[in-house]
This record gives sequence, C-alpha cells and structure tokens, in this order.
Amino acid sequence: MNWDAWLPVLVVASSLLPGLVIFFLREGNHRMRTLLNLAGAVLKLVLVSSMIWGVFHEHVYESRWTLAPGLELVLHADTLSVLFVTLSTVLWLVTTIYAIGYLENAPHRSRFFGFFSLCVSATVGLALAGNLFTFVIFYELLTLATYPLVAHRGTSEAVRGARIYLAYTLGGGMLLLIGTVWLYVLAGPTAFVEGGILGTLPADYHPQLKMIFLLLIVGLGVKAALVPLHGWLPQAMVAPAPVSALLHAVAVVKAGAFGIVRVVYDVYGVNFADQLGLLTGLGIAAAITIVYGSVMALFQDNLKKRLAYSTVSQVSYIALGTAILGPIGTIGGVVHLVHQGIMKITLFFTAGNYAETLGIHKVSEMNGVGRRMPATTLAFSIAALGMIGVPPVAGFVSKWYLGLGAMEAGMAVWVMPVLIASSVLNAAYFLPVLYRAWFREPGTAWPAEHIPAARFETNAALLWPPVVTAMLALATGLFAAAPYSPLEWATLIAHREYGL
Amino acid sequence: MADTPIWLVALPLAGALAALLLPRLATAAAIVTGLLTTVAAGVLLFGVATQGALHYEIGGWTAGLGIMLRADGLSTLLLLMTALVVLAASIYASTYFRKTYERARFWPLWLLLWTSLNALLLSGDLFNIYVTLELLGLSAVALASLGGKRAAVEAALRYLLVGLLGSMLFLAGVGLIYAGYGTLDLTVLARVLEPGPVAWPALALMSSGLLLKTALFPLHFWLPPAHASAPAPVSAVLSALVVKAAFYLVLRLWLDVFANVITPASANLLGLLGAGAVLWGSWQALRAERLKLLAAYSTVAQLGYLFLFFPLLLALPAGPDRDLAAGGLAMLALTHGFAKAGLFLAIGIIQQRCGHDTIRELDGTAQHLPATTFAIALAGVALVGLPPSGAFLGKWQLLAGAVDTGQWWWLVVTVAGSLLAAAYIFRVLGHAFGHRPYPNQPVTVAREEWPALLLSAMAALVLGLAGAPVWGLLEIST
Amino acid sequence: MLTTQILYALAGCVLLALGVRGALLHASVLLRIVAINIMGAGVFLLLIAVAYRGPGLAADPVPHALVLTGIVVAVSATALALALARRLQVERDDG
Amino acid sequence: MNSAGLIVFDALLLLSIVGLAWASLATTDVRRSIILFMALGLVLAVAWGRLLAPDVALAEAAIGAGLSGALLLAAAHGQPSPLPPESTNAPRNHGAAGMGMVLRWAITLLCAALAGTLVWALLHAFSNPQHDMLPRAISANLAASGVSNPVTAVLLNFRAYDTLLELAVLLTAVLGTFALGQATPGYRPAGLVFDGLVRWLVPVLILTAGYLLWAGAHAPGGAFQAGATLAAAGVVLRLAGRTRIGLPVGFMLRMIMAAGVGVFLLVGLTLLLLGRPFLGYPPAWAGSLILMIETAAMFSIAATLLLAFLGGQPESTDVNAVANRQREEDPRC
Amino acid sequence: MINILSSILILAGVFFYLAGSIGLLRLPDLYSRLHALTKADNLGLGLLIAGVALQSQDLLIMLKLLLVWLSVLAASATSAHLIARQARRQETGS
Repeated sequence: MNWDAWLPVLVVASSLLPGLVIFFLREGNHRMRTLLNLAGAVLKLVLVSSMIWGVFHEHVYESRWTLAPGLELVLHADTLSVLFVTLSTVLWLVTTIYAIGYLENAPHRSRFFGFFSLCVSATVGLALAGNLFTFVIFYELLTLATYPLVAHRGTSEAVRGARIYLAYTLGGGMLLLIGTVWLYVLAGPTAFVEGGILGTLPADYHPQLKMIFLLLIVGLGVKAALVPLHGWLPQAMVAPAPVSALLHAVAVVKAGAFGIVRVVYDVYGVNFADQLGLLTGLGIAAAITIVYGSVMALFQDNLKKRLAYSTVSQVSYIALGTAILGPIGTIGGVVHLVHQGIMKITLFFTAGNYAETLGIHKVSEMNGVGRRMPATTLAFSIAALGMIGVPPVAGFVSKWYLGLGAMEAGMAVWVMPVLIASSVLNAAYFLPVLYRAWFREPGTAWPAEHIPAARFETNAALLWPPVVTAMLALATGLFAAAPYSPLEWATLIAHREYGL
Repeated sequence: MADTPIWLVALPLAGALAALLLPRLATAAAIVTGLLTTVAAGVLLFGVATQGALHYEIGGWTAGLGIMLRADGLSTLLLLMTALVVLAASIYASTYFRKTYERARFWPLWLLLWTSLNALLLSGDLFNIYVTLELLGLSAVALASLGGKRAAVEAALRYLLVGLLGSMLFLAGVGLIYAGYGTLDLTVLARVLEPGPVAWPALALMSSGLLLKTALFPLHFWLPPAHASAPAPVSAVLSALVVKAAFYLVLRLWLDVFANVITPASANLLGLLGAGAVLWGSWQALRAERLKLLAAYSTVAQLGYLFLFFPLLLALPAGPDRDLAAGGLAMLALTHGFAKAGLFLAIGIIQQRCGHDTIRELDGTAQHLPATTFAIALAGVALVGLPPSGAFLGKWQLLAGAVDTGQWWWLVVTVAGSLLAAAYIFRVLGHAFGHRPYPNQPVTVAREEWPALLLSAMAALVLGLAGAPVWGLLEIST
Repeated sequence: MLTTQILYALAGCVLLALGVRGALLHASVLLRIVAINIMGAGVFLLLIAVAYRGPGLAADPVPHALVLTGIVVAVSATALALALARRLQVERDDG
Repeated sequence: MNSAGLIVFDALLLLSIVGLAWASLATTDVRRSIILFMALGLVLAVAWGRLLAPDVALAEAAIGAGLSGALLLAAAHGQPSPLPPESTNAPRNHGAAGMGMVLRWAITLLCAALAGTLVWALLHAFSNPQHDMLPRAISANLAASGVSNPVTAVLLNFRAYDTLLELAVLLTAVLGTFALGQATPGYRPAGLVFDGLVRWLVPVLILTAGYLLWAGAHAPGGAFQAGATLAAAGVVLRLAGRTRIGLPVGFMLRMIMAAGVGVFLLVGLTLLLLGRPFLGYPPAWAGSLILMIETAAMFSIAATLLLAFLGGQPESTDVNAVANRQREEDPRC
Repeated sequence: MINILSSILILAGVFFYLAGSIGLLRLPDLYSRLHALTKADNLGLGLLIAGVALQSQDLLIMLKLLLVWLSVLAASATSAHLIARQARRQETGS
C-alpha cells in the first residue's frame, strides 16, 4: 500500500480514531477532549486539501478491503466525493468549535463527542464509498451514530424523536439494502463509475431495474426527506443545536441527497436513467417536496421547526437538479449540496445562539433581537437571504443554474414555476423573521437570559462559527467563478459525468 | 497437531475433574483449562486452515469399527467460537458466582458442558453424537437449574424432559440407520445413503429430535423460560452455543450426510418453520417485559434465520452462489453466538447492579453503566443485522439467495424480522438513554464488563470487518 | 428376513410410540419420566432386534454395546429428572 | 424346543411387554405405573436373553428395572396417590376439555403414524441382506482387543470413547442432583427378619459384583452390571435404615465419583503422550488396562447410582456441607 | 427317562404357580393372598428348578440353580413378612 491507497482510509480515520479515544475519556477531561477533537478536524482538513489537489490532477486515491468473497469495502476519491468530503470536513471543524461552546458544563460530553466524531466518520466514509455496497454500510452506520445524538438529552421527547428518526431511517435503509442486493445479483459489484454502469445490461432487465431504482430512491429519500418520507425530520430537531446543524446541513439529509446523485449519475448513468424514464418521476417528487416544505415552514412558530421544514424544501433542490438532464442542471443540483449546507448550518447555529443566550425558541419571541445580538442576527440574515436566492449569496447561484438547466433540458414549463413559487415562499417565511429581528422593538425581557452581554453578545465559541459560515456563504456566492470554488468544482463534476 | 481434536475434548474433561476434586481451586482450574482449550482450538484452526479437514481415529481403529473425530472448516470455526465464548463467560462467571459452594457446584458442570460441546462438534459417528447430545443436555439442564428459584427448576425440568424426548427420537433414527446400513460413521454414510424408505424416516426422526433441541418454532416453547431463568453466564452459553450445537447437527445431516436424500419440499418446510420462528420470536421479544426474556425470544428468532437458508441452499445449483449462501449461514450463526453471549452477560451485569432486568425500569442505565449499555448496543447491531456486523454479511447472502432463486417471500420475512429486531433492541436502548436526574456516577467494573464488551464487539465489528478469513476457511471464493 | 427379528422390532416400535404419547399427554412429571423410559426401552428393543442374527448365531455385538451405554445414560437422565422433580415439589410446598 | 413353541413363547413375551407398557402408561396412579414399569423391565430382561443379548439382560435387570425403579419409587415416596396434584387442582371448563380431547386424539394419531412409519422402514431395512461388515471386523480384531467378550471389546476398546463420555454423563447427572439439594433423610431401621436378609444379601451382592467385573472380559458382565449390583447392595442397606452405607464423604467421595472418568482419561492421555493414539491400548496390555478402567468405573458407577438414589449430597463436614449451611443463611438462594 | 421326570417336575411347578396366581386373584384378604402367593410360588419355583436342573446334568449349573432358589426363598419370605407387618401396622394404626 502506498500513500494513494492510504489517503482515503486516513481521511476516515482522522475522525474515527479520536472519536473512539474520546469514548474512554473521563467526563472531566475537558482539555484532552477538545484537543483530540480539534486535532482530528484540522488533520482531516489538511488531508482533504491534499486530496482535492490530487483529484483535480486526476490522481486515483483508492483503498480496498475484502469483507467477504465478492463484497469489498472500497474507498475511492472522485470529484463528487471530494466535494462532499470537503463540505463535511470544513463544517465538522466549525461545528466542533460550536459544540464545545454549546455543551460547556453539560453532562455526558464524552459520549456526545464520541458519537459526533463517529457521525462525521460515517459521513466521510459514505462520501468516499466506491461502490453501492460500501455506501450502504456507511449509510447504516450514519443512522446508528446519529441515534444517540438525537436521543442525547434523554428527555422523553428526545427519546421519542430518536425513535421516530430511527424507525424512518432503518426502514429506508432496509429498502436501500434490498435494492442494492437485487442490483448486486443482477449486475455484480456495483462500483460507482462516472457515467454509470447499468446501461450495458440487456433490455429484459429493464423492468427490474426500474423497480430497483424505486427501491433505492425511496430508501435514500427517507434521509433526503422527500415528501412523504420526511416525517422524522421535524421530530429530530429535539436534538442539541450542533447536532441539528450537522444533521440538516451535512450528515443525514445530505447523505440521502448525495446518495440520489450517486445512484442517478454513477450507478444508472443519467442518460440511461432518462432513457428508462426515471428522471421525470424523481423531478416531480422533488418539486412536490420543495413546495410542500416551504408551505409547512410558513406555519411554524418554533424557529427550529421552521428551519427543519425549510431543509425539507431546500434539500430537494439537489434531487431536482439531478432530475434535470444536462450539465447545467447537474451543476445547479450538485453545487446546492454545498451551498445549502453552508447556509443551513449558519441558520441552525444562530437559532442555537438565540436559544442558549436568550432562551428564544419561537419566531414570535424574536422581536428586536438584532439589537441585542447584532452579529448573530447578521449571520442569520445573510443565510436567510441566501436561502431565498438573493444575489450575491450562494443560494442565488444554485437557483440560477437550476433554472438555466431546466430551460436547456426543456423542462422549464414546470421547473420554473416551482422555483419561483419556492422562492416566494422562502421569502414569505424568512423575511418576517428578519423584520422582527431588526425592526421590531424588543419586549421587556428575554424569555431566559442565560448568557449576559459582555465583550461579545454571547460566548465566543458560539459566536464565531455562524459568523464564519455566513461569510463563507457570502464568499461562495461572490467568488463563484474562482478556481476551486464549489461552483467550479461542480462544473468539473458535471463535465466528467457527461464525458465532456 | 494431529492430536489436537482429542485434546479439545480431554482438556475440559480433565479440568472438570480437577474442579470437582479441588473445590477451592475450582475457579483457577477452570480459567487455566479455558485458556489451554482456547489455545487448542486456535491450533486446530491453524491446522485446518493449512492442511484442510483433519481426522482423528480414536484408539487407532479405523472409522466404522472405532469412532472418528473430524474437524473441517465449519466445525473448527464453531469450536473456536465455543472456546472464546466459554472463556469470556468463564471470566464473567468468576465474578458472578462469589461463594465457594456456588463455585464448587458450578465449575465442574460448566467444564463438562464445554466437553460435550467440543465432543459434539468433533464427532463423526451417529451414536457418539447421541451420547454427546445427552451429555450436553444433562449438563445444560443442571447448570440452568442453578438459578435455584422455582421458576428455574421448573424450566430446567421441562428443558430436560423435552431434551430427552428429542434425544430418544434421535436415537430411534440412529437405530433405523444401523438397521438399514450397518454403520454409524458419518463419512461412510454420506457415501452409501440413498433416498428411500429407510433414510427418509430416519432423517425425519433424527431431525425432529434435533429440531426440538434447537427450539425451532413451534417447538420452541421450552426455550424462553429455561434461558431466561438460568444464571447469566449459563444463559449466555445456552443461547449462544447449546442450541447452536443441535443446529450444527441438523446442518451436517441435511447438507452433508443426507445431502442426496433431502427433497425441496422438506427444505421448504424447514424454511417455513424458520419464517414462523423469525416472526413469532421477534414479536414476542418485542412484547417481553424482562430483558432476559427478550434475549431468549430473540434466540428463537435468530435460529429461524438460519433455517431460512435451507430452501435457498437446495434451490441454488452447486457452485459459487451456493457456497456463498452457505458461508452466509455460517457467518450468521457465528455472529449470533458472539452477540447473544455478549448480550446475556451484559444483562447479567445489569441484573446484578440494578437488582432487576425489567425493561420499563431501565431508565438511566446508559448513564449508570455506560460500558454495559454499549455492549448491549453492539450486540443489538449484530442481532438486527446492521453493518458492520458479521450478521450483515450473512443476511446479505440470505437476501441475495432469495433474490437469485426468485423466492422473494424469504426476503420479506428477513426484512420484517430485522425491523422487528431493531424495534426490540432500540426499545431497550431508548429506555437506557432515558433521563434520570443524574443520580449515579457511571460505574465501570472491568472484569465484569470486558467479557460482554469483547464478545459484542467480536460480533458487531470483528466478524464483519475482518471476517474474510472465515470465508477462506470454509473454502468459499467467487 | 427373520420373523423373530421383525416381531421384536415391531414391539419396539409400539413401545416407542406409546412412550411418546405418554410423554406428551401425561400431566404428572413422574409419569412423564416413566413414559420416556418406556420410549427408551422401545428403542433398545429395536436395536437388539436389529442385532439378532437367528438362533445359534452370534448376534452383532455393536448394538448390544450401544444399548448398554443407552441404559446407563437413561438412568442418569432419570436420576437428574427425579432430583429436579423432587426439588420442584419442595419449592411448591414452601409456597 | 421346536420353532412352533418358540413362536408361542415369543408371542406371549411380546404381548406381556406391550401390555405392561400400555398398562404402565394408561394409569394415572404414579406408584402403580412405576411398579408396572419395573415388571416391564424384568420381562424385557427375558426378551434380551431370548435375543441372545445376555449382557444387556443383566444390565436391564440391574439398572433398567432395578435401580430405575428404585429411584422412581423413592421419588414417588412423597407423592399423593392416585392423582398427581397438577391434574386435580387444575380447573377445567367444557371448551378446554373438548380441545383437550382433540389434542389427545391428534397426539395418539401422530404416535400411531410414527409407529407405522417405523415399522414400514424397518421392514424395508430387514428385507435387505444383513450388514455383516462391522461384526466381521470385530471378530477379526477381537484378539487384539484384550478381551474375548465382543460386547466388552466394543464397549471398552473399539468404542471406548463412547463409554468415557457415558461415564461423564453419569457424573454430570450426579453433580446435577448435588446442586439441587440434600440427600433424603432415609428410612426407619429394619426389623429382625429384613435385617437378617440384609446381613447375608449384601455380602453376596458384593461378591457377585466382583464376579461380574471379572467375568466381563470373557463372558457376559462388566463394569456396569457390577457397579449396578454394588449400588444395589447400598440401596438394600439404605432401605434397611442403615446410615452408613459404604459411601465415604468429602474428598474421598469425590475421588470415587471422579475415578471412572479419571482413570479412563488418564489411560487415554498417557497412551497419547507415549505416542499411541488416544485410548489405543497396546494389544499386550489391553486386557490389564481394560480391567483397570473397569474397576475404577465400577466404583464410580456404584457410587453415583447410589448417590442418585440418595437424591443428593450426603451430610459431611467438608466445604460443600459448610456451603449448604451457608445456603440456608443466604436469602438469595 | 430323565426327560419324562423333568417334564413332570416342570408341569407340577407350573401347576403350583397357577394355583398361587388363582389364589392371588380369588382369595378375600391380603393375608390369605400373601399366604397363597408365597407358599405356592416358592414350591412352584422349587419344582421348576428341579426339573430344569435335571436337564442340565452339570453339577455347577445345578448348584447355581439351587442358589437361585434359595435366594428367592429368602427374598420372598422377607418381603412377605414386610408387607404383612406394614399391613398390620396400618390396621392397628387406623
């Protein structure tokens, strides 16, 4: 084994090993835990940077490990996986800092950070999975690692939320497993290959392949929160804020969306999927989810719940982009994977800040909060505007490419109205919040002021992460054309997928 | 090296005598015996891996006249699993039984049980199998009754009577075989047996005896009370190994000795009963109020999965696909052995530390006993069949076989059973995560908790991630 | 075919079946134990009948040895079953 | 005797075998059932003789009928008669009784089918020429086995491993009964007449045991029959109300219990260490080694059977007895 | 000659057995039944054994047969005594 074969393993291990060590740390060993967490996160960032460079220069990073005859655990870095790995790594680093501040003095921190690291390892493994079998393994591991995080608080509400989350995701996982096994029996080990591998199968397999596609998409759709499989997501927001942030922005929801992208592009091949008539169905499901999520978000007074429904809606942009045939649509979907992540994590961080600092949980309690917490609210505003699609924030870029792609593919007739409706709805549920925060007079007292205003409006560890991610959201929009920007990378992916 | 099979029987037997004669040193004797026997199992594994199946003619008499021990990939793997599970349970038992008289009673029987397990797995002679079955049954019953309470005695008595009925039916089948073929040696029989009026009833008799012992639905009624009322280390071995020993014989007879006698219809019947076991066992486990009962019903269900393989194995043409399915079966059986033993040991710790094992009152255990809870979670992962456990790979092969042969109904059963398993495992974990106003500091008791943790980790991590040699030992490749 | 052999083997089958029936139907533990012993006797009868080679001919010694082993195993199992039954009686009497 | 007479004899014997089995299982009176079962054992012993299986006949008479019966009767001692408690105090309603009836018939039919299938299979098995491979192999190797009684040769040489495990089964059973409690208190001292019988019967039994052990090498007999006879002597003593019945206590008792398996194993492993197969006796030594094993086995068998009859561990002062006292103090057990 | 004698002895033995058995079935109370059974059976067995012994013509076997008879005599006498005593105890006790 040389460096090229070790790198993917190291990328996974850089969060896995610290996580395992953290489990055995004493609760009071705060310093060691922080050190391990941050060292792992930074190391991972360094490793991933080298990987980005390598993949750009068409280096092959691949590790293989045989589990059973014919069943190999393959970690393989291609453009798409590197995109997701980078997103996870950057956001993990930020979230870890945030979580250290958030959980100061809370019980069971060793357990929390242990599972947190496992969760990231599973996400990175899933991103690097080189075949469907490996993907399924990490997909299930992700479920297992997030369950304790959702249940972490131990209240009956948390345990219930976790149970619902588990019921959905395990059920979905089972369907995914059946689809994968079925595909394995038909086509052998299904390695992810740009352009897909199933197009060569004889035509009498096509009905079966359609069934399998349905199984896979439904299985993945549970995590990606496609309507009507989204029921767990609003329940799971009982988790601590850093968990919600990670769950909604990177780990769980994104894993589902990423899986859909993988299945369409690298298993079936987008042209073959279109030939089987599978893309339209996926697009319609995504469109329904986009509109439904936005409408539901409109009616939530609980801030985190509103954000949760917003996630339901926004993640389906990725699926929508996948369903749009043609490189432009693909770019829009894939780049939204990153953009939505950065924006949504900002929103959840800031929501956590409101709750932790002032005890604000509801939109109706946010009057005038912009004056008390200007930096936080500014971050919130940038992210919210990005979600709506206001230039120059990142969200605008995604929507622009989706729209262009739809026109190019001749699907504008129904995609454009969906995009417009969704943007209007996004505005309808975010703008009133911004209005309240900035322009309404604050009430006599905050619901529960935990952290008094001192040098900063709240703890530094809570404040900086959302500010940084908001800046990132802004930067990815402003400098979309810069080399190694998400958009450029997504373009690279689209080119390789379509063989351009 | 060539003598290793007989040492695997002689060592624990000698240990049992030592523990009987020197009650004060019984624990030490048992642990030393355990280590030696485990080493012997390892040596045997190495031997089989390098030289292929081993045979040992006892007394130097040729097979048929004398008794031959045989060790192939499957039996060697099960022997090693037995050794590891019993060793871990022994270490736990040395803390579980604290009084001298308890130890004086426990250890000789414990080592006799181990003797019988090894003897059974190695036996190559039908009547010898009967004797090992009886030794296994009696030692298991005696150990199960050590709980001492009325429920334990009652369950043990029923266990014994059912076991005796089973072994008598088995013996009747053996008699029939001897009447028809004049030999008891399995290797010879595999060569000469042919479908017909002697072999069919004989197989039916032996199988029904063994199915009774392996608690296949609907013959499982005796298992839950017996496994749930025995002392924890005993429950671990009963659920992980004893029922599996009987299953191993079913497997040997059906796929090996009587391979050309069995019919698809009979294999489908086994599959059907297995499906019943999966669904009923999982459902009862979900409804169970006590952890031990849950674990016992889970055993019923998990054994059911193993029987689901029979119709697939019979439908698949000989070749790599069939070998893979057989490998999946072995992997599932091994994983369940480790996982269930780990689960029972962990339950034992909870029972002793919390004074009960009522699921509804477990709230806060995760905080109080984090390592034990983690052991339960790992065992649970293996029982559900989630990656990266060995059971995942086993179930993968089960599903692939079902898809491949078009018998999709087994697929439905497997999925339903797995979801039910997830439901009962996470029902426990949900309670374990439940909130208690933080009354207890976390407890870790290394000597008690390590065995459970290691066994569970073996099932949930090692077999799944590093289990490739298992397939190699079973001579399976694609 | 030897008539004697068949007759005794037949009786063995009958005993076996009677024993199974008794073991399944009796409510009393002791009667169940008796039934299982009778079942065993049936199997032994079958085996000895198999060993029989006709008057004046030496019988096959293997089934004889098997039955001897079987008898001892049966009495061991009976002893354990009875000890359990007695303990159960004590536990019941204690409440 | 001519063959017609023999057939009549066979028919009568078989009828009484089946009849006794039926009667023993038909009654719900436990003691009656046990006594009929003992009678069945005796008749079976005759049948074994008839089928030229004298070794089995001896063992059946001593163990199957005698000791099993004694064990069962001792266990039935405290049982109310004629109905066992389970069936009397179980309330029954009409529907359950109807279901019970269906179940009874279902099981009966099942058993009939079982018997029918077995007979069918056996008829097929017997219709082929009998397999002589194994008996021939045994006679060919008998000279090397160290004994001239083929049954003993099979038991202690060719299939000695079975016998080793069988002794382990016996040991397990007794250890199991030990774990369940104390020995029964025993019986009232015998009167003059019974005592008179005991006085000469016990020595005769011991002598017989010795003879059977010795004879096993060349004639019917052997360790099991001898051990059972020896145990019978103990049972008789016990019934006569003697407290000391020849069993030691403590370490010596455990030694005797372990002796059978222990000597067997020791011989096997010694041979293994000397480079021979496990239990592969050198032909020159085979006779002596077998006798040695059989002697140890006889004592173990006698002791374990007797302990089984006692129903638990006899009182003693060693660790187990101390433990039993502890047990009463310990509320957990 | 010996054959005839032994047949007569055996037949006589069987007769006594039969008588004993009929007594066991027909006689009114336990003591008389016991009386019939032990007396008649002991005699029957003696005659039977004598008849069989004549057949064998081997001194050792004859001695063994004699031993059998004596053992049975002692055993049946003792058991008859025990049964009778137990019965009487129960009578007086109740």
